[in-house]
Amino acid sequence: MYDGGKIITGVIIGLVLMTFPIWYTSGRAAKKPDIKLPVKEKQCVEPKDYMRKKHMQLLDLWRDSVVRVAQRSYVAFNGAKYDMSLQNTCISADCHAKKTEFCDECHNYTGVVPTCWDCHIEPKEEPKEKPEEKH
Amino acid sequence: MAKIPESWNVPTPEGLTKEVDHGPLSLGLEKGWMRTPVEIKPGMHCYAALPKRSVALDMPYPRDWSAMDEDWKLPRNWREIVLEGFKDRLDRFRTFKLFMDICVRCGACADKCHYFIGSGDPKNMPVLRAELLRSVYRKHFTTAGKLLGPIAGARDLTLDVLKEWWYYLYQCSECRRCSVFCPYGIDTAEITIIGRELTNLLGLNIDWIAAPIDFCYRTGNHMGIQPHAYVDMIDFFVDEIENYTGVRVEPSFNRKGAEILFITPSGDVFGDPGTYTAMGYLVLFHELGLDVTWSTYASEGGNFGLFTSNEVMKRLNSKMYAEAKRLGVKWILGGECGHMWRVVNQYMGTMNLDIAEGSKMEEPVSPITGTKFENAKSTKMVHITEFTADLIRHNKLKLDPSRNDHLKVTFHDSCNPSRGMGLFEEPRYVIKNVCNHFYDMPASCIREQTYCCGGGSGLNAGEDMELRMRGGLPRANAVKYVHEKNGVNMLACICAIDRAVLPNLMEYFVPECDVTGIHEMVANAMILEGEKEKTVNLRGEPLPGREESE
Amino acid sequence: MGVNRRKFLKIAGITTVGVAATPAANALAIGPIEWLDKKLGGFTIPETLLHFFHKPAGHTPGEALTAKRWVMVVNVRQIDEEIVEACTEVCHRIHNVPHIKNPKHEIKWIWDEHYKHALPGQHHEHIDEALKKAPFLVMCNHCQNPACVRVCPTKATFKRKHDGIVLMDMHRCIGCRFCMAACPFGARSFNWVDPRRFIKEEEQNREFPTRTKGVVEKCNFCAERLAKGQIPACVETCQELCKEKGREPALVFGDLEDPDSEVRQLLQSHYTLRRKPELGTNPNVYYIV
Amino acid sequence: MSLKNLLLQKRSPIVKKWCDVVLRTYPEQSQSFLKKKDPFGNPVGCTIAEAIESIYDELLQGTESDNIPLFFDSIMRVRAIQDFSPSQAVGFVFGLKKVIRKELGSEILKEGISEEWAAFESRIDGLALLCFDIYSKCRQKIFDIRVHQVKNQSHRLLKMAGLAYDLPEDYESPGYEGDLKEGQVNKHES
Amino acid sequence: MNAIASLILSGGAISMLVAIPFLAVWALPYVYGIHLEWLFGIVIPYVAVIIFFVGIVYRVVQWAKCPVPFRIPSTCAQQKSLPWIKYGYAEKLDNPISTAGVVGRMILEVLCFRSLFRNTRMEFGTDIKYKSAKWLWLAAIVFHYSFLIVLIRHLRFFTEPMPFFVPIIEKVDGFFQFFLPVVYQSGPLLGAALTFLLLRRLLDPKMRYISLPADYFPLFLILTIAGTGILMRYVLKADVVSIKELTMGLVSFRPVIPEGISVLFYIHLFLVSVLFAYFPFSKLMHMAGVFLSPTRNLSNNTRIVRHINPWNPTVKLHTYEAYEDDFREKMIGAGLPVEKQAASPADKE
Repeated sequence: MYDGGKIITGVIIGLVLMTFPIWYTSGRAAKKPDIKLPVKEKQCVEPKDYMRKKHMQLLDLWRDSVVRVAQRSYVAFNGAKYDMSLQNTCISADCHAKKTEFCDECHNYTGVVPTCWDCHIEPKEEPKEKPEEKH
Repeated sequence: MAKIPESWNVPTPEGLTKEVDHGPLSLGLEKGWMRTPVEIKPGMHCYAALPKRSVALDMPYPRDWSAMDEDWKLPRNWREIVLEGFKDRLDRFRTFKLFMDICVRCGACADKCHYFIGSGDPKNMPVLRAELLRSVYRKHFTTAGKLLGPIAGARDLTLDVLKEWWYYLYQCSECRRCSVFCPYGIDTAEITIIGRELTNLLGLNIDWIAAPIDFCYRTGNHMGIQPHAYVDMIDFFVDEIENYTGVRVEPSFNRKGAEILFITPSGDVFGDPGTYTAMGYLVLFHELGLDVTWSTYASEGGNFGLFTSNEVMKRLNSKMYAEAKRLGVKWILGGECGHMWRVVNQYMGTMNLDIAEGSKMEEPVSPITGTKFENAKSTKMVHITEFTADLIRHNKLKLDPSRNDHLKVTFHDSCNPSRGMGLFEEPRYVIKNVCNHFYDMPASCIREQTYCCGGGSGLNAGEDMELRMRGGLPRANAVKYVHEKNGVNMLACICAIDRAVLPNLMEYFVPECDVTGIHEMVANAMILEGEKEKTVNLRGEPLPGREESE
Repeated sequence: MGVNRRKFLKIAGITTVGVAATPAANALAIGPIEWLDKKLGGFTIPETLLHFFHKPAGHTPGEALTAKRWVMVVNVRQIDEEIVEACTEVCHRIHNVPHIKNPKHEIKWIWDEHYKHALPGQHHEHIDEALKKAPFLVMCNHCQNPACVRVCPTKATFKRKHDGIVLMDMHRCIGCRFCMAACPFGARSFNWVDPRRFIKEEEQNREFPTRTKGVVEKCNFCAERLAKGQIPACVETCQELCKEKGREPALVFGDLEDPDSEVRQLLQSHYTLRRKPELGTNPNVYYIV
Repeated sequence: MSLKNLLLQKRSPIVKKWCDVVLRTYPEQSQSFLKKKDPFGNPVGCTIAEAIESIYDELLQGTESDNIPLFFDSIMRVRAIQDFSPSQAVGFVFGLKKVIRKELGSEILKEGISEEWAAFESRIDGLALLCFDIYSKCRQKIFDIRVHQVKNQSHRLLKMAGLAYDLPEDYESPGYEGDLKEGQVNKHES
Repeated sequence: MNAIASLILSGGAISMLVAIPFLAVWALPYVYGIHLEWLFGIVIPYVAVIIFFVGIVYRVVQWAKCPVPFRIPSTCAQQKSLPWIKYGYAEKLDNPISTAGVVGRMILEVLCFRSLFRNTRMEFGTDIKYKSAKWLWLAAIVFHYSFLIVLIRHLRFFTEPMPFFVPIIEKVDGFFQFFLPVVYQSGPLLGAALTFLLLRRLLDPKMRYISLPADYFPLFLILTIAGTGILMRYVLKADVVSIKELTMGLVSFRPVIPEGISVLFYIHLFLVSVLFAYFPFSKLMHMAGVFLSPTRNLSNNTRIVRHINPWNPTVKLHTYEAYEDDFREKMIGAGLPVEKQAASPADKE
């Protein structure tokens, strides 16, 4: 091999960079999201699978509907009516009471940062949340 | 009624009307290049090497053949020879192997080749020229090519392919312009060089290269000039110089103990207008009182071995160091030459520096100004424009640039010192100091983007005049531009092949423009000690405005 | 409307309900379209397209207050400092409007203006002293012909077709501030700094969003309250206060198109002015002076 | 309307199509390149485009201009060294007839100016002959240069006749006894 | 192979590559009850990645085994010469003599595509104007950087917790915050650049002439990969949490196949695997090759420092002695000095 030193160094640097996820993870299995589902409500506005994949589009539909055409009442798949409000319906005491135990679980896991909470105020949570997270 | 000979290829009347009236452009329906067979045309290639050229250098398979013949009289196992040679070179040159592998055919080089620009032949696109070899590489040396064949862009090495190789390898002047634009630096010149090595394995050289290497090996120079004739020739210059300037210069030959060995391409000694440049060197050395000697053994700077094979290049080049060592000189001064300087800059030290071991050679120092040429520390060979530029910078030359006032000069950057060395400023500095009217050509035609003269790499024969004219067209076009815009009437260059090729090119495209070496202009501008009043230049042409004073 | 959409989804076989079908649903006999729907799994017609074709998705809640054209009538003579303060306070509190001291960064939805600035065309030196000094409550005029809407490049600010309220869609605002330049009344404020820092957590109205840095905001005629059947907060507060003080209501809110409405009667019985009517924006806030 | 006016009116499509006629004599792969407007990167295409335009303009001037040969010269100088038979090299001149007929055929009939057209056609024929002359001169020049080159290279040597080195007739390499055909003299010697 | 045949071949190949996972993952379970998710979700990705790394290293080692006999850099600027001749930064980079210069040149070459950028052309007018012909450069640089950003963004599926730079890149990439989910500019840019590169190959006759199926195939492959990715993100919504479970299983070597992943994801993953496996055998190796190109990564200092050719051949030379033997008498006749005096006539041949 000629210029072996330089080439091998280059190859190693390249390999290290390209295998970043492997050594960064170094074999430990990642903690899966652990979602706390509401106690009271048993049914979301749409079926679970739909919500898992398309909740953002539903919320987008909601916000346009509410803000732009003043239609605020959503007729769910089972006929029930809901106030179209992230703050007052979804993340409310009756449903997903804690943003950290619902939204953040998956969003942090998949690294998606929603812009919702830049304006909408998340529900208050007891400050003991933090020590819990460390477990 | 007499029949028209078939070889005339006279078109039928129907054929004629067809030529004029083409239908709409076909979109993608054209035949792929792999299935377009090569048609070897007169005027576009050089004559085959004569068998006798191969003798002294033991080149393989010398025979009498012609490219226009159906039968090239190849050895029976020619495919094995080529493929073996191919493999051998893949193992020896990283450039070759890499350039076979990584081309993405982005087309950045496609319209950069002067032969493509001038001829429009798509196989003159550098990428396609290289693909000619790459397709065979894929077929014989890669798994994908072996399995998928044409789908992977692979094709067998057939006689037609070999002929295509030969035709297009000898339509590349190895000028490296395409390499400048290639995102991976793929150097088609390198591929051509190796491709030509492969053709040489089968004795498929051209005579314009085979003859010079043969001559150079035996007599020391391309022209086959024997030592006494060489001396006679220089003596002839000495007389002419005395005639024109009144000063008698006294060159020495093969003189042991000289400080500097001077080597220039023999084209300067035997072909106009290079001869005037040679006279320029003589005048310069005399005026400086330089302790310099010429050599008849190493009487050639140029090296057509570069266009033949590595080994031949080394064999021819070795004479420089061998002679420097024998004569005991301190360093070598090199004349104005193109590929000589590519060899000196990129190959000589690597190939032959061991010959100079134990010699008296040392880091070159100008005896006139004391300048150390640090950039030639190892190779110990200095370009004469570096040397002269240094002299001018230190005011060691008495110059009267107005003696060149009738000239409006532009400078042709020769490919090899440009893209194989980076010699851009020195010649311009010299020109600007020896003449008052200097106009550069547009920037896309000079320096690292310079266009070839059309006859480099051994293609400056007479029989391929059409090829040369096509290849030289972009250069001529740029000269024509400055000629029309600035009235340029003199094209300066620092290459002996240029001085042989460009006059023809100018005669055809820009007849008002002549060609000169830089040192001819230097000598013309120099005020010599004891000179008579100058009425003519080194060409014996009367100087405008001065002829009456006598 | 919403029910229709659901029907459409079912009929076209493009909803994903089938995918989520519980084992119980599996047991039921299903129609061919639902079967296909199930088989197609992830391959549904994009919800985005539905979104595109099926606005609006919900419907208006039954208790909502509706009108053809909402207007407000301000009786300047009935307003005092206390009313101004109360109205401003309640408006800014429920809408999470930050209280920023730096006047350059100030955000305001409703505020007190000098008469000469509020009604520059009606001002002269010898005007009634009381009027000169009286607090003059101003806010977005929800113009009939709003300049701000016309200039907005993203349609973030828009006029609601059914009731004429000029609103801001904060999701769309890119902070270009063309609307601020266009508005002749200075009714709009730009969030130069993050407003959340200026709202104490305990004072936040959790039912209403805040804004982010880099968007424009203004009075929304309490669109969110109208939807719940409530009149704008400032009107409500003001009327309560006026009642306590035994005055006529200083702020009245109602439908201009309804001939029987209180506002129409007020406008008929009083001489009213509007701010800069000469500009042709046709404001919907009327002043009794 | 006279033929001249019609030709003036349709100047740009006719010039463009005539240019295309010339460019179509080149390989298809290089035609797009030849259309690039870069006088240094694409001297062939630019020379052709410029000259064709000028020739057309001169032609419309009517008077037998001195400039026409100059413009033809700039095209033919290039085409004479390219891959064309003489008929191909010159043929593009006739292409103009076809281009004009396609563009103006119906108008010529309508306006009843076919006589004028016939005269114009014969002028084009004249141009083709002129063009052929220029082509021949260019080819002649090439051959002159060829001869000149050989002369030039040996001219200094000829002054000292007989000093040039060549292989002795009976030279044979020590180790090699191949089928050398001595005495075979090539047309060319460096 | 003309353009149409090339297009049909590479287009057909891509269609097959899409059809394989589609049929295997989507149809087989319904028709035969066979589940092959493990093959397309675990085995093939692992095999492809192994081929990718082993293949690249193998190819680079093959190149490294070839010596670089000569130092032949393309010198694209003034050489380092006399001290008063300008040798500034531009010259140091385009005609380097030092390692620093070479490193700088390589950085420009690799990160900025310096050589493609050189592509200027001139236009005539009353003055000469430089008009850049930089479309190829632009498309190439947009394509490569978009691809890089897309790759880095994908780290969110392969790391837990995410490294700091991933959210930053995502934020920059989704700067305009339009549409929902937020549109990453790199996606459309990648598609646009690829489309340009493809159209350029198809519409320019000389490009069409030099293009091989091997040129169209990677373009189609990457376009399809980008297309399926964009579909999954914006249109046919994939279950990102399940997908991340799968990808994290892959990188932590505890592979799992979670429920509820749509077939579109398997198509995407399969095509990526094909790209990985195809990489070392194709022109895509220019990624590694660009670092090794001797015309760019060597300094132009052979006149200063001797470069060694490891196989420098021993060749037969025509020595001065032999030369003098050939021409001695003539040399003496011309008054040239000789080493040996002329032998007596009897000694001669």
